[in-house]
Amino acid sequence: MFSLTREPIDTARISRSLQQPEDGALVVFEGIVRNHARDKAVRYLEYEAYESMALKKLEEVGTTARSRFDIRDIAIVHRLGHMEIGEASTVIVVASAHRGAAFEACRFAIDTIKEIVPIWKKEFYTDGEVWIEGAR
Amino acid sequence: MFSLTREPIDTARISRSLQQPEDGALVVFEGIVRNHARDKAVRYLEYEAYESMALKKLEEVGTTARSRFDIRDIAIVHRLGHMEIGEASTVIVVASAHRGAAFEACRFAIDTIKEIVPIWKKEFYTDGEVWIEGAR
Amino acid sequence: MSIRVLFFASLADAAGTRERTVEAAGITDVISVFDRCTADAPALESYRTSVLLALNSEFARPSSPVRDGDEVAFFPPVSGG
Amino acid sequence: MSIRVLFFASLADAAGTRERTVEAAGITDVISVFDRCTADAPALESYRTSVLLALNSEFARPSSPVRDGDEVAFFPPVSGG
Repeated sequence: MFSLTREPIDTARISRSLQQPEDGALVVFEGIVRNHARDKAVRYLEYEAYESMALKKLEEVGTTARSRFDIRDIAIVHRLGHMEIGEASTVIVVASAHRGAAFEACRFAIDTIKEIVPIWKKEFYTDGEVWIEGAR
Repeated sequence: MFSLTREPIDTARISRSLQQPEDGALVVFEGIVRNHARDKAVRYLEYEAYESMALKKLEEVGTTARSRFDIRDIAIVHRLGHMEIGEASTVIVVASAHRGAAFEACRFAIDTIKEIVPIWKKEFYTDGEVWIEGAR
Repeated sequence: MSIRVLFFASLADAAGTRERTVEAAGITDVISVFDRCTADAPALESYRTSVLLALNSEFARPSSPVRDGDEVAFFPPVSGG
Repeated sequence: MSIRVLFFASLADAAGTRERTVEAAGITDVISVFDRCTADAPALESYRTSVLLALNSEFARPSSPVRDGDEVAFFPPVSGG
């Protein structure tokens, strides 16, 4: 399950809908809006996406994770729009019989999202706002 | 937060109570009762612990994780008693500013729990039951 | 020849728009679309070395050929997750 | 000299009990507690090479000294998580 949403992400619901009786491990990553970045206090964030391509790339990340690691399934949800401190921008859930592959696939997924999925973050401070660019 | 419980574990509640505004990443591990093991169909499990020592060792795992990895905090809950297929026996939540340390600390915690925390699993099959011993 | 062009994040600020159409002779590849947009919005020029290029929702190269009806997108290195 | 002894998992099955008290002269270290229990429950003998030893809720060695009032536990390699 790969999706973009403008609503708060319900991690528990994603986990429960992914999980099957043969799974022995779930590894979950939540990327969270934090209250500081680059030594500045962050008030809130906005995420923008090239939506058609972002969805395609999320699916590509998931498909690659499934083929490269011994996992059963993976779900990735990325939120867009306005987000407050403490809210999750990204949730990845990996279900697997064993834990090692689940940790590796989850780490691979978030690392790859941050490289290839066309989504951008704008940080809003008390004294201005800045588009954040990833490392190329 | 380190605890043993005989009730179902509410992962979302643990995550929300651990999380602080400075956290940018949560990594969660759920160890789950699966429907097969050692090529046999599992009906259900029971976990037994040397409770006073297990609690002490869970705290030791958490303290070591906090000192060894650049994380802010970690919570570990292990369930005891009867568990059905699909229920979580162990939940670990790691909160951190950055994701790398969170993944590493979470992996360290579950690996170390499986080595040093005095808890044992008994698997119940259609034709019998077996105490599972870990690798020494 | 009509190419739909999308700009995202700081590139949209520089272009002064999030979307435009390029209709012109001489447009053969992705970089020629960027050249044409830069002629209209010079602020884009400073992004020439860092811009990421997409053609029909897939990463593209400067020399990737474009055809009538294609969708081209220009954006900075991604920062989602 | 009174030592509280706990057995867990398969060791409890072998001992035929989850808890007992050892009160005897000649008990000086953890392995002598195990020896005494094995005399009463010979099924424990087969666990001698794999048993884990704890003294007052901390891992111990066969030669760890025991004192009156101590709690000793015997159990197999752990399988929680």
